[in-house]
Amino acid sequence: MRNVKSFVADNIVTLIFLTITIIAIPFSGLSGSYIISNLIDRFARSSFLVFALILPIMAGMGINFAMVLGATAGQIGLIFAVDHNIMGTEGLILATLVGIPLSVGLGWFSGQVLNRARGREMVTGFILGYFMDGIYQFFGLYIMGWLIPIRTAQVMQIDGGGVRNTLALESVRGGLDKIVSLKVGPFSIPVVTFAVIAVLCLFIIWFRRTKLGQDMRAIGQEQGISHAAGINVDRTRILAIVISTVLACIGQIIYLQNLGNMFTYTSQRQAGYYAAAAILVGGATVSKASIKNVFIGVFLVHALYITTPLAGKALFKSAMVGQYMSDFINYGIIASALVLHAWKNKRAADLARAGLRMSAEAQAAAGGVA
Amino acid sequence: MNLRSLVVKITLAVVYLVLAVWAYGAGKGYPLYIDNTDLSKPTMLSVVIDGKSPVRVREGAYTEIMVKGARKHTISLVLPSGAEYRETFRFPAGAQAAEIRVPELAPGSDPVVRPVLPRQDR
Amino acid sequence: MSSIKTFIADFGWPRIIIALFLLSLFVAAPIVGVDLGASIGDVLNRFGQNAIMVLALVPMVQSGCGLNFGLPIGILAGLLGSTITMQLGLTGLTGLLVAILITIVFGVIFGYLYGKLLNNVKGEEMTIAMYVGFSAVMLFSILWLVLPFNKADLVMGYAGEGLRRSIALEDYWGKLLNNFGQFSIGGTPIPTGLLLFVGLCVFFVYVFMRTRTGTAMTAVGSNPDFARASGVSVERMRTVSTVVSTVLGGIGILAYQQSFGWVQVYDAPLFMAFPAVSALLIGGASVTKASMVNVVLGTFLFQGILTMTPSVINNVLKNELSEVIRIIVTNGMIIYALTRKTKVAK
Amino acid sequence: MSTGTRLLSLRGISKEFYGNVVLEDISFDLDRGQIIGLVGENGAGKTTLMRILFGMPVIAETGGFNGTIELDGQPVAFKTPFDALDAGIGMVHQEFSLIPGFSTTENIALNRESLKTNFACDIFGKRMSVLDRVTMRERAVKAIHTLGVKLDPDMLVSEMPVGHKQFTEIAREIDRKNVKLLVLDEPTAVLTETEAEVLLSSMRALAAQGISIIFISHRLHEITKVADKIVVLRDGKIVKDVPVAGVSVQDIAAWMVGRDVKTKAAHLSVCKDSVYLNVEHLWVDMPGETVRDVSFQVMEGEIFGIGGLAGQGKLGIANGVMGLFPAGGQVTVGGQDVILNNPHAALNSDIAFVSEDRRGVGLLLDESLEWNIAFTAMQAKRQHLIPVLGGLFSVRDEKSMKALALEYIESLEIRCTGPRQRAKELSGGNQQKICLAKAFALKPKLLFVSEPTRGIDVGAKAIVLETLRAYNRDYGMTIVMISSELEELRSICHRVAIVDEGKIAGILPPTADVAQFGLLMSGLGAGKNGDAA
Repeated sequence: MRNVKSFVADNIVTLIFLTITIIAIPFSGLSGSYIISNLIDRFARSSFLVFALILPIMAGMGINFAMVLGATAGQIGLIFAVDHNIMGTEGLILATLVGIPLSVGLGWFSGQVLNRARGREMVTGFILGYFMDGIYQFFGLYIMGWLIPIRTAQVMQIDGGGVRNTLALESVRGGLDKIVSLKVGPFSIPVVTFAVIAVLCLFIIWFRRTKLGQDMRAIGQEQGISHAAGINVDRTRILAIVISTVLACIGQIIYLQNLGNMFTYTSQRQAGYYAAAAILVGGATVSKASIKNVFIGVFLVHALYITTPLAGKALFKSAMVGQYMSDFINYGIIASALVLHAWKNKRAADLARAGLRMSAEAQAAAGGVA
Repeated sequence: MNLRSLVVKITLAVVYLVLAVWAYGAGKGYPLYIDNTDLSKPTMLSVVIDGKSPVRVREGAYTEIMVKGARKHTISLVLPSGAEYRETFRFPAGAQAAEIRVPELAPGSDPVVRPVLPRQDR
Repeated sequence: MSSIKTFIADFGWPRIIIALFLLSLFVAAPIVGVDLGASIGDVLNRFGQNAIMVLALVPMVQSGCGLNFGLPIGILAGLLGSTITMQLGLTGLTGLLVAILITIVFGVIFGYLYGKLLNNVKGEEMTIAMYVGFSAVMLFSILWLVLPFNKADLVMGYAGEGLRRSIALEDYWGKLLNNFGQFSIGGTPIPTGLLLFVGLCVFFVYVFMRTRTGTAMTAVGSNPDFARASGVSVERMRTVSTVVSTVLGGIGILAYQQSFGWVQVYDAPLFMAFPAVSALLIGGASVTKASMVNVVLGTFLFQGILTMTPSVINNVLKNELSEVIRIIVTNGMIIYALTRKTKVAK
Repeated sequence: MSTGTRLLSLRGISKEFYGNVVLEDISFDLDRGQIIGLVGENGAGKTTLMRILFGMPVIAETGGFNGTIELDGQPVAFKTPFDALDAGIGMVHQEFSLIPGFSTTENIALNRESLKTNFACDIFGKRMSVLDRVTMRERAVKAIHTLGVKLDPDMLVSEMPVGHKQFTEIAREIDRKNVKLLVLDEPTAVLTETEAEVLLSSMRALAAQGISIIFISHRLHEITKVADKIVVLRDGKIVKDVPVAGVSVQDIAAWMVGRDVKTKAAHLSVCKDSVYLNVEHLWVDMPGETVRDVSFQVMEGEIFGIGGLAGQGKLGIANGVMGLFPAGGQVTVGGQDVILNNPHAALNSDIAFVSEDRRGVGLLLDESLEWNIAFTAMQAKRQHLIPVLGGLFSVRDEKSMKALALEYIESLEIRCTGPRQRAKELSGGNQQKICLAKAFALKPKLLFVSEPTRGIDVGAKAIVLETLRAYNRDYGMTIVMISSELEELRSICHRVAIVDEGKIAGILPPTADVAQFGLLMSGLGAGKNGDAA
């Protein structure tokens, strides 16, 4: 009984959203195979992005909302590849090669900023993402086409000012998914994409066992003690953010090659919202995250995305309700997960205190008798 | 930094650059114009390049299809009758684009690929 | 000399640059052929539109809850106030007053719940406030569709239900405050009523911060342990500040709507907290301290740049660089404030 | 087990902080395998001495020190603690510095992990090496074995009992290569009797292997049991440096507390017979200062002193009565029950409190002096307010706040530019006076003052004490003064209680023999909870 209780308490966020999904499935009127094939597709598309959040959480920096900087770098890489007419898998490789140095630079920058905002990394990272939007728009709309010539008409805005708002990625679409595509019954499985995700998992597992990984775990728990033990806390935190940013860059490229088109100035922001929601729903907290959390989270969050808008639409008999429902779910997941987590922390602290108090009281009582 | 790590780092940098150059070269897309304007033998047809999804070319029209890399490609024409011709051709190195005329794609002969040169007035 | 240095250190370079930038815009305006009088009128109007929402942030900053990124919750109270009043068919001054009354009622309820929530998440208030604000806006987007509004000019024409995206206020109390006692000085229209209303609200908060409660609130923000040792309930003060902030946010959006002429529902309030936060910070506030001067100065500078940049820059460059400048200034300012080392006491 | 070869010599170490001499001409030697017991009251200079030995940056920042340190016959000057660690000096602090989510092994090897290099190291540097957990575990087992204790190398620190944490800390220091000297700062403070016994025997075992130990403890019987020689510090000077053989606990206690002071009974007011404050079975959950079971009575008009060593719970008493930390028990003031866990109620029972945590609790550092002095009176007593609209609400009366501030600035001789100055700009002594003014402004009948002279200069100290005495004499204010400085308590109080391990160890008149105080502090007092006075 106690075990059940503590299991529920530990996984409250996941359980709540699992319940919502289970309730929403019949209302959505979707078939099981439709949901599953959609889930496979979306899992391949977006789990890489979510992995980007693990390391900063491990290093005690909370959810790295500044990962949109990495996503931006990936998009710049894709713009470059598309503009230079590099097609297929090679186009994706080139986009990645262009994106990585950019994301290292941006990650280093955001690491610096977050180090100066200790204790409020999450909100600062969030705003940093918006700040970057401004820089990115300046780059995309004014630098591109002026200092950096745009070569391809499909990339340019109709009026000639910079990169257009919606970019067709037809030439690189499926550049990863379609290398080897396995048909299993009604489902098609992008083998190479899954292989890449598997390699990433292995990387994370390996990384946790390295010295740097160990240092990140240490500073994630106790910055002061780690510093006293001689670990360079600031640098380790920056490295966590840099790796996170690079992973976000690659993740965004994988995500967009699957979608096949890109909203040049807003797609990166979606990446941040979505990844945070996924990892939180998967049971991660702002101080603890594992690969398991990512997998559960990605499945659950997409199940929510697929079913709840339709369920909302069916329940309220309005298409617009469904539309707003998905946005509400997205923000609501993050808000409620953060609240539940903070509340749980507070309760744990209160309980610890109460324990101490009870023992003190018992002693006092004993002392009183003696 | 010891010598070994220096060598590894330089190798890595070289691999990075080589990979970039290779991806750029091998992945570069070129427009290939399918010229179906010869009205002596007007047919609508489907063109399949490198096994990709077929593109329709109307009679008397030019169609642009992107091909990846200046290398060997296969092209096959599918006529409405269901007849299919399959040929290989080499994209001319150094050209910005190329043109293939449908009538010259007769069975049994190498397709004639004409490089399209940049216009002079540019 | 040293006093200038400390002034600059206190005020911060970004603010000085922004002030100088605005000044140069005013100087450049006539040169590039922008009507200065109309521009100043525009700046004054937008100042009045936005000042109360900026003002709404002050109580929570002072009580140590940080920047209220959850301002949309107050705005939703204001939206309920105006839409319900319009549904009741009340117009003119009566309408506005009833709207304010309803806003206050909902503001108190929302603010109380929101404040209770924030008390349970100390340390992460800002991130959570932001997301709670976002989700509240989306929840209300569903409610706007579902709630039984049925007045013809409120609901969508084809379906007969669900609020319109933008509802005209013209027949209700649009421009009511703006037009009250409006006059012109050399081609510059002065929205007297609006400015008076803003002044009234600023005065209210000024007085409120000087009451026993307001004083306690400031002390809670300055040093919660000190306040507690003086017999002040920290949690209660934080809740009160959140309620006041939420109510003011609602009244702020009412002022905004009447001047703008439209009530915008659905996702319109989503990002309204950011410009307000940025304006307050530009005015010289920090994450832990804010004053009436910060509100007035900040709103003026921020709205000044927003108004003047497009008219001046676009006259020169012919494109929409101003939007990019707005994003960079707004968020850059917030980051500057968040990363600024709070001066460690000696 | 001294082997007779010299390991460490301190020669003429002196240190002053801003003209305040804290160490004067400290010299002593330490042989290999020798255990020195270093004792002294709080503030005697033990901590500063260890900081100097360890090269803590704070020493260099405050002007360095005089004298020389020789290790193995070579003069050394460590710039950072890491230099000291490299030279083979290990230190275990009072507070644990362990990562809670790490296992014993991981903590022992923290930032000194055994590594296996791999290909990634060539690209990204050494931190990409994978941890060699097998070797790490072996190292941990070896260190634990050397220590001679039972520790599970795979247990998480967060799940350990306190004693094991302490052993883990020591094992971490032993695991260092070439460790020659260990500094143990109050290692037994958090341990149970049996755990402490184990620790003492492992110290002997380490000494037998040639590791020297500087052992700082207030449990004097432990010192006599384990040390080879004893060094007693008092007021920054060495008062005794003798072999431990034949020295009794009583001797050490007397040396520690020091000279007999002339009691200043002449200054004291006459207190009434009636009990004003009655505390029964009070417990307070204040982190680091837990009060377990405290009962005492204070007469009306009395100045009652509470002393004892840091961490024993003396600070918890005042904080608990004032409702700042969770507390229970029975407290009555002037016959009225005080509601616990409610600061507002405590203030309304005519009690005021001057906190030991001046910056954290005592002051609004960023606000003006007016605010600091008048705020509590405004909130608790509704003073300094002007009713508006017939009392519908009230706004603060800046004029009366200013007048109040000026009154105290004058009467307490607070040095400032005016009542509008910010509290953080004042010196420590003047800040303390502001705290007193804040308390006096409440016109309390009972005043708790906690560590009123900590960290302020001599002149300010005298004024603060004189002010307390004057308020007691002139207004009959009952005062409970809590201080780490016994001298101070004895010079001003009618009676002095000593707190040990969360309980009152005994209550003595200020004229009692210093050795008696020393014994109470060392947990060896005769009558526990007894009213010796």
